[in-house]
Amino acid sequence: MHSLIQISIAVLLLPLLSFVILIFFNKRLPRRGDFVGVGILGATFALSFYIFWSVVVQSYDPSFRIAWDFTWIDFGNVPGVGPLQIKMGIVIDNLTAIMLAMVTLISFLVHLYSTGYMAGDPRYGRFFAYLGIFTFSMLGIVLSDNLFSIYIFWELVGLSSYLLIGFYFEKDTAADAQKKAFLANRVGDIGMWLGILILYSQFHTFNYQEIFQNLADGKFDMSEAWLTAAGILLFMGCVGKSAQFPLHVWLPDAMEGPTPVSALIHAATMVAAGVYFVARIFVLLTVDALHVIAFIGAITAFMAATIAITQNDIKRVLAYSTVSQLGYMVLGLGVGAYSAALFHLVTHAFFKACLFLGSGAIIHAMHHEQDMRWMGGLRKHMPWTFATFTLATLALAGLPLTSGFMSKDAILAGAIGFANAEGGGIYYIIPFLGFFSAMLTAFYMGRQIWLVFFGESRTHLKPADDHHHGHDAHGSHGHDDHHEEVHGVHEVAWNMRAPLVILAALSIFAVYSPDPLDGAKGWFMKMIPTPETVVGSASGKAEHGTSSANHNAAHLLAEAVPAVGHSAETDAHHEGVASEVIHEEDSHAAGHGDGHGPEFSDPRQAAIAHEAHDAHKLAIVISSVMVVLGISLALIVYVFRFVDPDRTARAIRPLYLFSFNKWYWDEIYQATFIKGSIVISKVLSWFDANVVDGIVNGAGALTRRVGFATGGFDKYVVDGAVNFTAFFFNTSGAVLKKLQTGKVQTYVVLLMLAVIVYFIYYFTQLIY
Amino acid sequence: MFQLPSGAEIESIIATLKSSVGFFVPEIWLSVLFMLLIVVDLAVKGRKNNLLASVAALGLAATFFFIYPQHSLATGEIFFGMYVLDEFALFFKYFFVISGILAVLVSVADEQLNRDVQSIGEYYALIIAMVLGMIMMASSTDLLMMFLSMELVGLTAYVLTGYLKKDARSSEAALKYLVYGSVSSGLMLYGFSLIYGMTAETNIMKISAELALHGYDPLLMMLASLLILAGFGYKIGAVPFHFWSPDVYEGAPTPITAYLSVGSKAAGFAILMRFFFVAIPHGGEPFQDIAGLDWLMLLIVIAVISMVYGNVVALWQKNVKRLLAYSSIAHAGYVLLGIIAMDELGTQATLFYLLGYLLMNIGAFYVVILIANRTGSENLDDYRGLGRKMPLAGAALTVFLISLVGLPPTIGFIGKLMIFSALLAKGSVYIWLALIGVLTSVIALYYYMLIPLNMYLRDSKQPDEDRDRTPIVHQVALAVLMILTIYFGLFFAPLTDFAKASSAMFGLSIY
Amino acid sequence: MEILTNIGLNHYLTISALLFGFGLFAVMTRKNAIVILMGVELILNAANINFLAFSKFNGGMEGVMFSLFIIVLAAAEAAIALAIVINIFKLFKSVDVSAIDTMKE
Amino acid sequence: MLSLIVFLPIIAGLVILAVPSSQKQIIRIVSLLAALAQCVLAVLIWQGYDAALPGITAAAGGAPEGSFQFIERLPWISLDLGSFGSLNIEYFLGVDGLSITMVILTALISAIGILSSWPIQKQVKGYFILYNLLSTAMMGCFVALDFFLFYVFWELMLLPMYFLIGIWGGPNREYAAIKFFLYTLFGSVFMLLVMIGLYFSVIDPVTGNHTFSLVAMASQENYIKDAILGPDSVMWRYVAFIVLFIGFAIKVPMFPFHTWLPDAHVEAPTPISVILAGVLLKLGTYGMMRINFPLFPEVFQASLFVIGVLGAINIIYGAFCALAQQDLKKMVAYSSISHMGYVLLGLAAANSEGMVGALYQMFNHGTITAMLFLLVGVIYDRAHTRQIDKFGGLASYMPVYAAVVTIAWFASLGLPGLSGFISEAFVFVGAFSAETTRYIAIVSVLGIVFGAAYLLWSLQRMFLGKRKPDAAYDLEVGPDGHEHIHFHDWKGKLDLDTRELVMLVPLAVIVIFLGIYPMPVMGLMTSSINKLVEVLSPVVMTALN
Repeated sequence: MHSLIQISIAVLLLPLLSFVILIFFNKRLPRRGDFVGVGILGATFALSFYIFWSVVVQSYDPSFRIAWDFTWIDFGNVPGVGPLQIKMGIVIDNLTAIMLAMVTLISFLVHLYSTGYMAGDPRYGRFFAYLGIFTFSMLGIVLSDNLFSIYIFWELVGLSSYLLIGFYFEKDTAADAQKKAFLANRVGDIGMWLGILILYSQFHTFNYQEIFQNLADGKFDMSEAWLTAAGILLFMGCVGKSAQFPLHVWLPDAMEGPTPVSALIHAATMVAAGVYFVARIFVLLTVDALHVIAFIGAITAFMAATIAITQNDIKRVLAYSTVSQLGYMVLGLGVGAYSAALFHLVTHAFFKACLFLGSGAIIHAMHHEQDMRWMGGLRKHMPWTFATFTLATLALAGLPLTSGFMSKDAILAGAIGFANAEGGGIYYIIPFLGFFSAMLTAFYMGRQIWLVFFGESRTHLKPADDHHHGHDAHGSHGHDDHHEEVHGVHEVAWNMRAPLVILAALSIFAVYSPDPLDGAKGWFMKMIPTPETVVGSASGKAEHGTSSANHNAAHLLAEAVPAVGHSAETDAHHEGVASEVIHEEDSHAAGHGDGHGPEFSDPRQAAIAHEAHDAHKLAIVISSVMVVLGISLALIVYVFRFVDPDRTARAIRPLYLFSFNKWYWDEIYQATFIKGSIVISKVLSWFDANVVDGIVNGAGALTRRVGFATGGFDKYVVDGAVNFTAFFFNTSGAVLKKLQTGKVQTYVVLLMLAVIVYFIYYFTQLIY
Repeated sequence: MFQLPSGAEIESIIATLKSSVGFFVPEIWLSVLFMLLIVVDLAVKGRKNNLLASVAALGLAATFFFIYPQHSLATGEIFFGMYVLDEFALFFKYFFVISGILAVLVSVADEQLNRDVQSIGEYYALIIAMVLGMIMMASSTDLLMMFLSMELVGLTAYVLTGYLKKDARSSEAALKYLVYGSVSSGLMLYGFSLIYGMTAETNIMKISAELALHGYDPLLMMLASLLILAGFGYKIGAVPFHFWSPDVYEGAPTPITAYLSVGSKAAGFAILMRFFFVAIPHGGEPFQDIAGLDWLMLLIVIAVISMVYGNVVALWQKNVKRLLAYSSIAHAGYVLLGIIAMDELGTQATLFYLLGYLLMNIGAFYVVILIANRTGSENLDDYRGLGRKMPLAGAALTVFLISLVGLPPTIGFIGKLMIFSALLAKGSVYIWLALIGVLTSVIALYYYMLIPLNMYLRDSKQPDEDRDRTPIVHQVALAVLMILTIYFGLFFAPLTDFAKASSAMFGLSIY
Repeated sequence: MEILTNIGLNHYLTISALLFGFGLFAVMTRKNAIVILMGVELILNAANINFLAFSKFNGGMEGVMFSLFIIVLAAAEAAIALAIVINIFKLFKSVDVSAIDTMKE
Repeated sequence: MLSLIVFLPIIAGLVILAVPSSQKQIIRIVSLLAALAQCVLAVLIWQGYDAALPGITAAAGGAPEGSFQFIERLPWISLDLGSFGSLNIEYFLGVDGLSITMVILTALISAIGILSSWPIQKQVKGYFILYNLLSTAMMGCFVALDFFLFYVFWELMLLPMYFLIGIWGGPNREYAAIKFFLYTLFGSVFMLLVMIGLYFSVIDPVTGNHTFSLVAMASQENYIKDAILGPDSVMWRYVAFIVLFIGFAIKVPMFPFHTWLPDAHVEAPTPISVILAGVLLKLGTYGMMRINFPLFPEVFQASLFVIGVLGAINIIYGAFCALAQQDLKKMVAYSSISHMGYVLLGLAAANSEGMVGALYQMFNHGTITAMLFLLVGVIYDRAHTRQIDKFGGLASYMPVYAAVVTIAWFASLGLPGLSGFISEAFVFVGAFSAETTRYIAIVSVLGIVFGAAYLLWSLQRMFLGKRKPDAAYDLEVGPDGHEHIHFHDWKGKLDLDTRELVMLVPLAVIVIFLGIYPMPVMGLMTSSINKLVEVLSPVVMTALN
């Protein structure tokens, strides 16, 4: 087994260990065992940084890949299939390494931060346990080499998110939110599951590489539509997890959880898992599927941005901005800007985590006041928070010299390129929405910064009842001190400050690329090249069908070789093959020096890549303009007050309400799906109690009435005969027993009657 | 016109009689026992019930010693074809003697009987007489003998039914039984006379030979068969000849009810099988040259009606004796299924079923008697909560009822299994009969379970002392019956083999 | 005329059939238990006539014997019946069978 | 070995019979010991079991040896039926991949059931005698390889169940008991006829006699061509299949024959609900896999779609009904219906993934539902009500209980990492891989969401949030400022006490372990399932006539 594999297994299991220790023993440990969590996570981060270092930095190889797996379930020799085993395994490539480092780092920082933020909570120890199991599941998603295990961990992060959102389960809002989150994710998951089923039913394997291999070899013998469906269905998992339209509704409510959780799960890592997953399966997405993904992403980005501009809760603004940014990433994948999307995933993870932790610091300092309308002027009190928060904001808004600028710009460039390559028309909606959302982003972040940090403190403006409500909501949190005036708003302690600083530092361009204007020159996008599709594209099939397919196969084979024969013994020759692959890739890179993306055999991908490269400059310009526009708009409204926001709001009240009420999605779902299923269930259970039972028991009610009429009817008789003739039997019984009159002469008469009747019957039989 | 027989003929007649007597020992012994009991009764002059009972029981038990050697005797006709000795007859000899013993046993258990009856000696004597009559029913091969034996059974039954003179229900039952019974036997006689007219023979073997030889008018034959069936049918208590049974079963002393429900029913089946299998043409050997009389259809109709009617009407009964009466109508239907199969397997199944029915039905009535001793009532509602107060009786009754439903592991289940096997062995022709059989047994489950339902699931209305006053002897006897019911449900090979061995009927040509 | 002068089997059979019918009629319709028993006797005697007639016209003594036994048994049956009816009268103060229906259904 | 594991409870029952009914503790302990011995035996059998042997049909040469294991075969009854040869009924026990998992499950569940019967005070003696009778019958059903023997055990279950529900049940117990009894008997009487019909149609290749041996019946070449259920009489084979299927479906229970289940569960005492849901329901599907399908493979192949649809109906319909329930136990009962639907769906897939999923689902449903009912019993003992709305906020006051409930609930909604997920997953994998049931699988996947819906909703209403105003317990603030609750007239420990933990923790451990590493149980069944699929595959049928 490769040493990195061993390390990665340790990385995977350590957080689980933390969970086990803390869930059982937190009460017995000093400080509720928070140091266990923090320490273990520190170690985990160290290990995964080692992996990152040796994979990404040392062997500087875009196609680096090592895999290992073991037989999890052995079906034996299955008729019609042959020997069938379900394998579980680990794959490490650049993407994995980067994700590992990012997840563990943020998780570690959040653990550290929580020691301050959650101090004094009655379930303090359990909180760290939950963080532990979350980290475990998240790392599982990152490391999995097959769809089945990714689905398992997918649901497990759902569980930990459920537990953490409902951490204050005494609050009904929290309880609702956690249920909502889990169900919304389930809806996405069944789509994902069906997608997995489609692929499995074809290839009897869950392993990515084997699936891709089979696809490339054209072994998929269902119709093209099924493949597209598979892509879209798998993407549904991402829709749920990454809160894409139309399943985005759960994420803002998820802010009911403690703020560190929001930072870790609902901003940086778990919600990004959806994007990560789509990236994993990127190569099997057909063109149609990609179009769907692109549009969904664009819509999400735009919608969330429009909602964010009117929210007052500091965390909700960030939540919607998260949704919007995730929309960007999905958009990026949809338009084929694979590297850019993942780049944005990582950069966004850092600065958004920073923002959430910052907001957490603010909320902490404000004694759990979350409404921005009652904040203001905090920059004097909390300089560190102010600085880091602002830096992260700039990154989010996408100003140059920040990481966010490079990644977002790369995505938008890809979008333009895509639109050009697809031949314009409707496809220009995507880049348009992208740029417009960029402006909105700049606007609402500017608004937030101003409301929170500048101006004067507005705490005293808060209505009492609202104020009280604010406290009541967090009553269970152990802070029962009522403040009419915010006294002693002060900077947070080091253990909450350090994470902010680190994360802010990671939002600077230099970390990723020497050229502040072009991420493509950076190590990241070099290490995460856009892979070659294995399903080809419409045009590709049209022009040179079989030849391209073969070429695909060959090319992918080159990629996939290291994945073949995942066993410990053959690791040595893994490196061998890998090195050959490196040479091939280098020759590609040499092919065009400025090294944007590898050469694509698939014409569509090639075209998009080319167009995107050309659109790069244009994108920079437009986006910068948009950002400046947005920020200046924010300044105009909130700083120089040329326009009174309230009056504007009143002026465009419908629009304002539309945005303020989040496009009424919750109400719509409430009215349709939720109410719907409740009603159906009521109807069905009535049906069950009355109709089914009734029929099976032989029209229970009716029989009972008849029986009552005939006197002393026994209700069991209804169910007694347990078949459709129960009714008949009992009434007939009631009738027949009347024959027994008790008069012996009647008996004789009946006897003779019977004899005669049968005789006549026989007689007629005889003569006819 | 008839000249008297010559001396030589008389010699031969006497010789035949002498030889025949050797084959007639058990019947003779029973007759002796009958008189012995009367004598003893006169001797003890009073109420030594247990003595009389034990005399009767032991005497009956002694009969085995006379029956058993008969296996070694050659099967064949005796008394000029009046009477026959074959395995079939022997089976029923055992059967009726056992049932007689059980009848005596349950009679001893019945407190009401021993309280209200002065001359209990005659009671037991009559039971013996009934045993004798039933044995002769099973063995007689001549119309005259059949008539005489059936009358013997009938008359004793009338008397026993009305034995509780102070009890209006008992006398009413007796009257109804008598009227209905004598009318039926009148019909039967008329049928006999018609057959005699057609064949000038009264021996059933000769009759069948005669019919095979000269053929017959099917219409007249059917009329005769119908009338005769009326006579047999009222003994087996199958619809539509059953009307007497519910009233009689309810009114008669419970031991007699038990005895009638098993004994005279079985005797009816015995005579019915012998008569119809042997005497009436049915299209098979040796009647292939003439059209068989379609009396199977007749039996099928009767069987189906009996199963459905008996079970459906039983759903409504509140009196346990009456409920069991209706259930016995249904069981007559099940037994008829075995006869309808009309082959060796069918006969075997029928005989086995009768054996099982003997065990479980007498057992059930046994418990009914014990409970009546305690509560003085046979109403379903008075059974509430008895399961706890009389644990053994409750358990036993449950077992017997389960067996009557036909659930494993009881003898009743094996009986049903054999019956349905016999039907399905004929291929798919009788599947629908089997279906009706199983479905009606589901209905049966409901009303049978009403009794345990009351005994266990409901609490008695008036709480009385929980002590079970049942004498130990009855406890033991009951336990034995219960255990046998289960034992033969699990290891039934001896009984089934016995039944198979006994399915051989003299002069039978259908299998 | 011929049919009146020399009597054949059918005459006997017709008579017995009529007797049979009368007997049944009596059993079914009369209320008095005693009369019903008479009806039963009629039925038995119908059978008797059959037996005797057949035995006369077919030859053989079985019919005669049969009828003898029937007569004997009829007497025995009548004895028992009367005993029961008397008991009934004691208990019900009536021999009207239609009134004796305490047990039914 | 198998005889021992089957008849141990009966022996215990006889011992109890001798114990005076006042000695309640002794009676309990005797039963418990018997059940534990059963568990030990089950483990021994499990250890001695060779997962490589296929089972289902006889090995080459028609002998069960080499295919089944732990075989015990004695001639029981041998009758001469004259022209129909001799009726051979055998005492024929044995296990293969189908039964061994069920044997383990039965032993486990009966032991836990006895533990949960501890508090029962009413007629303890009678209760435990009946209980032991029941557990013998269940165990016997799973190991019997002779149809006659199977039928005997099958019917033997009814009476004890009737009394256990009827005497120790809730207010409406008579109704529930008789309903259960009649339903199941109605199902099984047809089985009797089919059994006889099969008897006349099958020849034991070894002895050449007619036989009741399920092993001989399972291979089509043993059928007499023109017999009543022989390959030629197509119509009767269909009829037989259908009536058998109905018979087993009633036990499952399958829509629309399921209505006895909610009543029975609601009325039955907790341990009986546990047995009922944990083991009895499995007998239905086990019967299908052991008898119904392999004996009539061509009919099975013809009716895949119908079975699949019925399974889907069970899944969705059960979930919806559960969603509407106010009574917690009734909700769990409907959830059982829904989960047994997965089993039906997996069987309809007729491929190894699906059938393994189905069998594994049977095992998991056994453990998980046992947990659910035990947990319902826990709260019912305390509050004397099961109305979901009568609680709220319990998680704050009964943390351990809440934790176990969370595990059980999430296991029931098929959370990965818990055993329920794997079985459901493979049911879907199989159902989707099979052309016939593909679209059915697509529809049934909705069941996952609704399952989550009703479980999470009930979880929220009972455990999260705060105490409801009309809750079944009182809230009081202790001297230490912490809130406590107490139930009216409940003297025991508020949170789970030791006995309850002893019942629940092993189940929880099993659920979690088998969710992470299923092979210990799945490995037992794969080879048998593969064999079963082979037997059921249409190819074999074409070879038949």
